Parts: sequence; structure tokens; C-alpha cells
Amino acid sequence: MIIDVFYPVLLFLLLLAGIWTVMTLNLLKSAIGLALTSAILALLLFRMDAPLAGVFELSVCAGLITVVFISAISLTKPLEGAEAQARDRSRIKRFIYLPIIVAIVGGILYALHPHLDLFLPPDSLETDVRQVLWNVRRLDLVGQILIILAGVFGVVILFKDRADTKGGTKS
Amino acid sequence: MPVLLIIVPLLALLALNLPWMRLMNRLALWVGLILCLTQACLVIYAPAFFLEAPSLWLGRLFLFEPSVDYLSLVMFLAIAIVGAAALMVCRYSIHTAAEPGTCANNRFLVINLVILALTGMNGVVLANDLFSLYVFLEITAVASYILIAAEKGRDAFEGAFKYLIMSAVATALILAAIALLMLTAGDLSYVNIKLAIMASPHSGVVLAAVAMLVVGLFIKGGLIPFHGWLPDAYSAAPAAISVLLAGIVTKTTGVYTLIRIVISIIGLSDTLENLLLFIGAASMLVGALAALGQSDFKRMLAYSSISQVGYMVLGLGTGTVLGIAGSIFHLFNHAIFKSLLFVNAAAVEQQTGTRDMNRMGGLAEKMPVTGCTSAIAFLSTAGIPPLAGFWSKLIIIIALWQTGHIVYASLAVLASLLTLAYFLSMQRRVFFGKLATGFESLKEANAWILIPACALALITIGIGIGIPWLFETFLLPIRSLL
Amino acid sequence: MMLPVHYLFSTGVFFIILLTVTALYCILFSRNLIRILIGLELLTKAVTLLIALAGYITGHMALAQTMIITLIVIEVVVIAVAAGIVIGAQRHNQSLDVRTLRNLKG
Amino acid sequence: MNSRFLLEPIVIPIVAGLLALLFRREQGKSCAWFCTLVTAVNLAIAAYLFGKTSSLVLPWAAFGFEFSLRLYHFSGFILLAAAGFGFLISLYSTAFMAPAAPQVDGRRFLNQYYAYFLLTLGMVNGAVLADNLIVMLFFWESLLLTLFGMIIIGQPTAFKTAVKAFIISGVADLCMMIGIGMTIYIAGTMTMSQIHLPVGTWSNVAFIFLMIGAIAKAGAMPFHSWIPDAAVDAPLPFMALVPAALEKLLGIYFLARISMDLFVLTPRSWLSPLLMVIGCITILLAVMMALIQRDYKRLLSFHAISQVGYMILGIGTALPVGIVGGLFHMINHAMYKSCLFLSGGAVEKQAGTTDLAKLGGLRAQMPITFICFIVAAASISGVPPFNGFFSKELVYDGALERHWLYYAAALLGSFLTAASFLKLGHAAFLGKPAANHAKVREAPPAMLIPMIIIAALCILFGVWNALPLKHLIQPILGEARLEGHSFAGWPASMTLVLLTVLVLIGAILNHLWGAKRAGNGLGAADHIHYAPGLHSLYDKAERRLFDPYEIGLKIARAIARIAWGIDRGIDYLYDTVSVKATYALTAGIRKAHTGSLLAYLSWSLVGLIVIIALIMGGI
Repeated sequence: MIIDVFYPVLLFLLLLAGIWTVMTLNLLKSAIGLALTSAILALLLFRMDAPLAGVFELSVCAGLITVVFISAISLTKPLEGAEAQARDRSRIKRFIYLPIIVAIVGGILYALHPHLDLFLPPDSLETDVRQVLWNVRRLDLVGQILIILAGVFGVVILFKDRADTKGGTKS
Repeated sequence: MPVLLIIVPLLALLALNLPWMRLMNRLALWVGLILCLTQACLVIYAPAFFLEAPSLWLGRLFLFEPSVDYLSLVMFLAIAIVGAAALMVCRYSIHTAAEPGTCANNRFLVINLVILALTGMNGVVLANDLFSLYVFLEITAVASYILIAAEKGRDAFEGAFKYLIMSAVATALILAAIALLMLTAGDLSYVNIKLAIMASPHSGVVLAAVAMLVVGLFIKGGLIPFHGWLPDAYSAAPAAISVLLAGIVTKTTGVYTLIRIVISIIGLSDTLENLLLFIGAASMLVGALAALGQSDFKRMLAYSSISQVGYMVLGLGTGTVLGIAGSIFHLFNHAIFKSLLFVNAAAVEQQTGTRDMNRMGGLAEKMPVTGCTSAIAFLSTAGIPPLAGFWSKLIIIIALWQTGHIVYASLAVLASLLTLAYFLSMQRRVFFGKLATGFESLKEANAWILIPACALALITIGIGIGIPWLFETFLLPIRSLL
Repeated sequence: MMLPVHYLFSTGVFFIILLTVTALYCILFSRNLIRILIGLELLTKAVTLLIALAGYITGHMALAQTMIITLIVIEVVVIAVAAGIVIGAQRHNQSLDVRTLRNLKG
Repeated sequence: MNSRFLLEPIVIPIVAGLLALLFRREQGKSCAWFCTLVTAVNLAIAAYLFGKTSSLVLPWAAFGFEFSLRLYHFSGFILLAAAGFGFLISLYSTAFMAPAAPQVDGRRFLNQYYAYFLLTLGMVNGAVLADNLIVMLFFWESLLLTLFGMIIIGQPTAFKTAVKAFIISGVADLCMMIGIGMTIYIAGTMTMSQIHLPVGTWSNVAFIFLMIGAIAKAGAMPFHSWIPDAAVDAPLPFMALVPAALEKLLGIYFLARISMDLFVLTPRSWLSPLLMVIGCITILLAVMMALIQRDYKRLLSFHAISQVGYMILGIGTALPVGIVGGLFHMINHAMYKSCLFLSGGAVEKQAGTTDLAKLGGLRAQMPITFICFIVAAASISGVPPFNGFFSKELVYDGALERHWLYYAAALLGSFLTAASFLKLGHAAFLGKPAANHAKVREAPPAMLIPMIIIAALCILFGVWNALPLKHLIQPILGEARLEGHSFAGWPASMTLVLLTVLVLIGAILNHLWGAKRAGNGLGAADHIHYAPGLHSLYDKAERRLFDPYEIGLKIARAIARIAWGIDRGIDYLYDTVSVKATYALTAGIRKAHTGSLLAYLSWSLVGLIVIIALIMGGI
């Protein structure tokens, strides 16, 4: 069990990272914030006895997806000067409400304190993740192959004109 | 054996992408067509193929026993037919890249993705486990995003982006529901979840999961008010892809999945029943009204699609055998006649270079086959006897009447009138009347589009006449599912 | 005293809901297409956490892990495709503003 | 015999009919022989099927509705008769409709003519064989279409007549549809062979509706008025085939079925006098009209109506003798009336006109036609020993047993029939040859052969009446109903025969007197035509003032005018309120779709929240 002080703290950090990701004015910082969120999530996963999922989260989400975002940001040219300032101002106006809303929702949830009845099923006999992944959920593996194929086709179609700059990011 | 419906296309796809590009470029279309036609033939002539248990080595290889019933068979047939039509339209409307030998040949990739989407849909139909369902939903969806954007027009990107965002939100909802259901059942197979739900039907977790699942599927199916992406995606997609999307993709990922989940997992409570009826009726009416005001050919068809999905959900909402059978039947019919209409839209768009109905007129004179088949399709959509659409609408309306939802039944009839109205207006603006200026040298589309158009029209007529056979063979067995 | 399982669950769900609110806010009110995608990612993070929580509480962590792995693979593909679409839209509109995506309407 | 063989007489003509449409206009001759071949095959099948008993049930739809056919003595008999007429008239058509004949319209659409011909045959076979009321109705209604098609390919003016025929038959068929619906409801089954309804209020009503359908098909009054018009407009073989033969067979067949099988018509029921009165009125009024006609074909067509009266009268007596007489008269009528129409066709083709005033003295030029005409005319007038005499005597017997008034009416009809045929024969074949007909020749063999065969059958069925009565007609009623009687041989009552002969002699005397008075054969009936009191009635009738169709049209027009007025008002309401509202809604919906992702997403999220609240709250 992971019932110690780290559990709520990590969750709180996750939320903070998320809010920062959304609120920050700089798009690049936002992408990095996302990576940070992923990393915290990976930590949580590690602590929930899900090391394989944690590794995946850390390497793929915090790593690969951030790369994708940063490449996308660098491929598009940012606004400059007065336009950028105007945008930032309107962004602040729009996003200043986010922490307030989060606080209100949190308050409401805390006040209501909804008691969800849990009818838990019996524990699983199978605990080895590789066993499950390879033996039980083989159809999902086929699905993964298919979706990776789809991703390859998609990247080829969508980035065809810029195959040299972007083609390599997709595994 | 049905797992072959996924494995064989996968192997075919892998083989197609082996290095012999020139050969494969030419082969791809035929491979796709053969896959579709084989699937259709198997459903019609050898349904036992799907119903029998997997052979030993396949079973050992995949450890997966899909549950196939008559509902799935109908879907396999619809997927195969629409898939074949879409592939043929691909051949017609999507041009090869300037450098035909290279790997980045657009048509080749599009055909690959269409096969992928079809495989994904087969998987959706086959799945007997919520997470596998999600995986295949995503495969279909991702293939669709790419396909919509494949021609890289401005509108195409816009439509694809809207579809992507809405669909991703839907996916998140479905996943959250899956997580909550896993919390209750500890497992994700339909059977176990059903048992778990039956054990605790009123637990808040289950209800929240049901609500999110249903909403996610509403978004995927494009029901009012979750439909915002649908007209944009349909009208922006390349012609062939609209055929696929409107004909089968949203119907499989949205409506079929909804029906499957309702009858195999969550069952119909009174609240859910009323919700489905209300959403169905709203989609039906709003879709029809919106279609009435369109001047873009494909956009009108898209709204019409929303309206027809409304009928299906309405049929499901009755909760009776007749209603659900009518709903499935309408899904199948809709797959046929809506793809036919989009095939015709492709022909018209390609030949005239516009989709604006106000600029067309009298095209039937120059494109008689297109005009004629589109008349058949729209009569079927509007529910004119003895075409296919009439029967399915009739069954749905009878089911509504039997369950005492007389208001909904009359709304369904009203929407049918609206359908007739907007299609008549379409037919008049596009095909009848005086030939619009500038189209004097218009030619009929070529065989790649006329063959699917005629075939689909024949199917519509054939179903209308052969309704007793269809009803006995495919629809009444659905009774055993409930 | 709350049962540990309930404590785990309600705390987790509390933060998951808040994270979801944040993500949805981002998706709804961002004007930058890339930022909308980032919001989408945050939403997926929330869902991932929910799955992990469900697996952990019920003792089906192995199943949950396989789900998460599959989910991550799919997520990457979706984001790659979405990035392609965003870049394509940007090339046409010379802007990343979501308000330029209003050509299709009515 | 494989019971699926029963499908052949339906499928073969229909398929062949559709194939006939494929012939091009120039291939009229091959089309004609193709059609003759098919009818010959059909005849062979019918002959093979005759006397056999079989039934076929094919499940057709999910609603407990079956496609069932039943072959038994009666249907086999009608099938055979229809096939025989079909073959003979098709043979006749090969010559009559030959493209060389300039005066005949309809040859422009020769392929259509033969297509309708074969389709009609197939539909009649289907209607006769059907054992399910709905299936029968299907074939029965399909006949409407071929009827319409057959008439419309005639003269340029035929469109009006075709519409008239269509509407009259349509109204009658509508009645029949109601009747069938009621019957199915009362009996609880659609299978004809299982329906035996006793007399009752509702079954009487159902009977009347069915009867309307049946007698309208047979052409009784008041559903007759399209026949004389069609006689002028439609291709002549059509007249010989459809109103003279097939529709009589079918209509009387169904009338006999409903009064013997489906319902139990007894002499005590008030339906029996109703039928008899309809029969008498039809006999008298139609023959009165026939008497004054001055056109060969029109005159015949009124007789086609009048003779139906005898059949209805016979069946309406509900006595075995009357029913046997009525059915015997049906087959006799089909024979001599087709023969007469065919002779009319021969005259039309050879002399170029059917206007009696322009004809005359054809006896010498067309001797064979003349002989056939004499035989058929003698038959229809009831001259012994031709077949018409025997069937009429049976009907008289039955009528007299019910009331002498019916008998008197029938006898009067017989008198007028004889008179009108004397007039017709005199005007067309005797007298002075018309000036411009010097070169008229006898008709070609393909036209003569059918006439000769039918005329020979008329004599055969008269002289040896035991053959049709014992083998064709009486088995229909069955031994139980006949109670051991047999009606073959010379009529039982010598008194009645004597009276008949007296009437015929009276008719001849009347004709001779009238002809002498008028100076020619054509005017032989003028003294009746211009008799005080009758004259003005005849005038009005000729102006179609009594035509139920015209009256109906007038009423319909008046109703339409009123309805139009009301309709305007409602229409206005629709126009302003509903259409505008619809378009306002549509415009509103369009405006709501701004294309903004934010809007679409927020709709979805609001929907999500509402639905979650709904479902979670609906605990």
C-alpha cells in the first residue's frame, strides 16, 4: 500500500504541474510542463507497483511526445511584437479564472464529499504484467501493430513534403 | 475463425508495404477489393465460418474467442460493401502523386489506410472486451483523421482537427468509463462486466461509467448535441472518404457500439430509454431541419446522416426486439443508401468541380446513371416503399407505436416528410430542371464510380423486395441476443 | 476512520476531476492549436491515472499496466497525427489560432 | 406431378410477355409468332393440368402470408378455356394485327400489344389458380394495368377510354379489396379453400363487395360503360380476348366461387333476388341499347354486356339448374362472342369499316365468315340446337322456378337479342353490296381458322351438350349439390322450348316487318328505336346521360370544386405557418453552427453534464 504522505502530495504536484502547463504564456514552457506532468504521473505509477507502465510513461510521454510538440512548435512560426503582447494579454484574461474554477470545483467536491460505494471484485490471480500483455491481451497487441501502421501512414501522408525534417520522429 | 478478419488484412497490409513499390502500388486496390468482397461473400454464403469456434492453432495463437452473432454478421456485411464502394471511389477520385513510382504515392497510402480503417471496424465488431473495443475504435478513428486530411486542403485540415479533438474527448470519456467499470468488475470482458453491473446496478460508479460511456458513443456517432464535428468532417473529407465515414465509420464506432453495449452490457433502464428516445428524436428532427437549409451537397448529406442516426437510436430506445432489429436494419440500409448518395456526390463533385447545389441543375441529362441512382437512394432514405429504407423506418415506427411512444412515432413520420422535402429539393436543384450554364460539355463519370453506384442501388432495391428473407435470416435471430 | 481503499480512491478521484477540469478548460479556451493538443494530453494523463488507480485498488495491476502501455502507444500515434494536422492547418491559414478554423459552418 | 409445375402457367406467359417487349417495332411478325407459340405452350400446359388436382404453398413473407395456388376441377377448366381463347385469338392476331393493315391502329405498338396480351393471360391464370385471397387480388389488380395498356395502344382517341376503363375497374376493384379485407377478417384466414362463411349481416356486406368486383369484371351493369367505348377504340382482338372471353371467364368464375364456396348463397337469402334483379336489368337495358346500334363492334359490345345478365341471373337463382345454366352460358358466351368479334374483325379488316350503313351484301364475298357469323348469331339468340339455346333453357328453368317475372324478362331479352342479330346480319351480309366494296375478299386463313374452330365448337357444344355439361360444368357443383340430376340432353320442359321457339319466330316476323317498313336491314329496329316514349330515352342514353361513369365524373367534379375551396384555406395555413416556421427553424439551426470548435465542444460538455446528472440522479 502506498498510503503515506507522498500519495496526496504527488497528486497535488500533478495538478499543479497541469495548471502550470495550461497557464504559462510560453508555448515551449507549456510543452515542458506537460513533460513534467508526465514525469510526476510516472512516479505515481512506480509507487503503484506499475514499473513497466511507469517506464513507458516516462520514456514515451515525457520524452517522445515532448519531442513531437517541440518540433511542431519549432515548425510553426510564433507571433512577434505587439501581436504577441495582445495575445498574451487576452490569454491572461481568459486563463486567470482557471485556478479559481479549480479551487471552486475542489471546494465543492470536498464539501459534498461524495461517498462512492465500491463493490470490489476479487483480486486477480495473474500478477505478471508480461504474462498478461503477451498471453491474455494478444488482440490488443495486434491492435497496437495496426495503430502503429496507421501512424506510419499518417506521418508519411501528412509530412510528405517535409519528410526530411519530420519523418524520423515516428518510431 | 472470425479473428481472421483482422489478421488477414494485417498480413495483407504488411505484404503491400514490402519493397516492390511499383507492383504494390498497382496491387493495393485489388487487394482491398478482394478482402472486402471475400468478407461479403463469406457473410452471405458461409455464415457458419464466423459462428464456428476457432481452429486449434489459431486459437492457441490468439487466445481469443470473439463472440460473433447475427448482429455482427450484419455489420461485417455492411463494412465489406461500403468498404468496396469506397475503394472504388478512391480509384476514381484520388489522384496518384506526380511521381508515380515513389513510396509516397497518395492513392496507395489512402488505400492502405482505408483497409486499416476497415480492419479496425472489423475489430470493433469482433471485440468482446471493452478495452479491445477501445483499441479498435482508436484504430478506426486515427485512420479516419488521416484520411480526412489526406488531400491536405484547408477545409480538410479544419474538419480533421475538429473531428480529432471531439473524438479524443469522446475517447477519454470512454476510457474513464472503462476504468470505472474495471473498478467494479475487475475484468473487461462484456460478460463479466454485465454480471458485475447486475450485481450492483445502482452503484454510483457504475452509473457514472454508463453515462460517460453513452456520451462518448454519442459523440462518436454524431448525435445532437454532440454532432458539431460531423458535418465539417464529412464535407471536408475527400469524396471516397466521405463514403466510408458516412456509410460505415461513424455508424460502427458510434451506433453499433452503442447497440452492442446496451444489449450486451448495460441493459436499458427507464432513464436510459428515455434519454435514447429523446436524443434520437432530437437528432432526427434537427438533422433533417438543418439539411433543409444546406446548399453544399455533401454537407446536406452529412446532416441527413445525423437525422438517420437519430432513427437508429430511436429504435434502440424502444428496447424491444422489433425496435432493435429495426435499428440494425436501418443501420445496414443507411450504410447502403448513404454511401450511394456520397458516391453520387463524388461523381458530381468530380465532374462539375463544385459542391454548391445552387450552381448545378439538370445534371440528370448529362449524368443519367448518377441521377437515377441518387433518386433511388433518396427515395430509400425518405422511406418510400418498396425500397429498403421504407421497411426499416416502418419497423422502427411500429416498434415505437407498440411501446406506446406515439409522440415519437409521429415525430419519426414528420422527420420522414422533412427528409423527403430536402431530398426533393436536392434532386430538383442538382439533377432535374434545365441544364445549368457552363455544364454543356459535362460527361458521365467513369466505370469506377458507376459500378459501385449501380451495385448499391440494386442492393437497395433488392433489400426492399427481399425483405422477408433478410428479416428471417438476419434480423429475427437478434431476438436471441436479448 | 476511512478504509484505506476508500481513501485511496476518493483522494485519487478528487485530483483526477480537478486535472480533468484543468484539461477541459485548456481545450475549450485555448486559442493556440498546439495548446489544445496539450490540453488533450492532460486529459489523457487524468484518464491514465484513473486506470492505474482502478487497477491498483482492485488488485488487477497487471491488467491495468497492459492497458496503460497500449494507451500510451495509441496516445503517441494520435498526437503525431494531430501534430501533422495542426502543422498542415497552420500552413494554410498562416496562423495557429483556432478561430481561423471557422471556414466550415452552417 | 410436381406441384411447382403450377407456377408454369403463370410464369411462362409473364416472362414471355416481358420478353416480347424486347422485340423491335420492325419485328412485328416474329413477335406475333412468338406470342402464338407461347399461347400454344400455355394451351398444352393447361390441357395437361386439366382434370388434375394439386396445390402449392410457398411461404412468401414473414407475416403469415403465403403464396398458395390450388388446381382443381373448376380452376383447371377456366385455365383450359382461357388458354384456348388465348391461343386462337393470338393466331387470329397474327393476321389481323399484321403491319400491312393500314386501318388498324395499335400495330404501331405491336410489341406492346403482344406483351400485354401475354401478361393478361398470365395474370388471368394467376388469378384463377390463386388460393390465397391476397394473391388473387394481386393478379386481379394487375389486370387493370394490362387493360389500360391494351386500350391505350388503340386509336388516337383511346386515352380517354382507357382512363374510363381504368377508373371504372379501379372503383370496382376497390370494392373488391374492401370485400376481401372483410372476408379475411370474418373468416380469420386468407386461404380461399378454407373459407366457408354462413349467411350473416357482415358476411352479406362482404359478399356484396366481392360481388361488385366480380360482376364488374364480367362487365355487368352498372360497370359496363367502358366496353362499348373500348369496342371502338381498342384493337379488335383485345375485345374478343378480354371483355368477351377472359374477363367473363374470370368474373363469373369468381362469382361462382363466392356464391358456392366462400359464402353459402341460398335461395332464401335476399342476396339471391338481388343478383337476379341485376341480371335481368343488365339483360334488358344492354340489349335495348344493342338494338339501336349502327356499328358492328358497338352492337356486339352491348351484347357482351347483356349476356352477362343471363349468367348472373342463372347463378343468382342459387338453384343447381340455374348455376349449371349460368356457368354453361359463360363458356358458351365466351365462344360465340369471341367468334362474333372475330367475324367483326374480319369484316373490318377486309371491308375497312364497321359502320353498318356502309356495309352490305358481304355474304357473297366472305362466305366463310358469313357462315361462322350465322352459327354464332344463332347461338347467341338461342336457336336450337346451338349451344346458346341449351344454356339459356337451363337459365330459364331456374328463373321460372323462382318467379315468372325473371323468366319473362329473360325471354324478352332473348327476343330483342334475336331481333338485333337479325338486323346486324341483314345489314352486314345480306342486302345490296355496298358500292365501294366490290373488291372485298375473304379473310386470310389465320383469321378464318380460329373462327371456324370456335363456330364448330358452338355446334358441338349444342348438339352434344352432354360433353361440356357432364365433363366440365356439372363436376363443379359436385354430386352432392346436383342430387343426382343431370342436365344434359334435350331440355326437360317442352313448354318452355315451345315458348322459346315462338319468341324466335316472333323476332323473325318482327324483323321482316321492320325491314319491309324501313326498306333495308339496318332500319329493321327503327320502329322500336323511335317508339313513343322510348325515343327520348334512347337519345339521352346515346348522349351518355345515363352512363354511371359520366354521372360519377360530374359528381366528382362538383366535390372537387368544393374541396378545392377548402383546400385553398388549409393550403394558406400550411404555406404561411408551417413552411415559414420550418425555414425559421432551419435558419436558426444554421446560425447555431458557427464552425467554432468552442461552441461544439461546449454543447457536448453541457450534454455530458446533463446526461451524467440524469443518469446518476435516476437511481
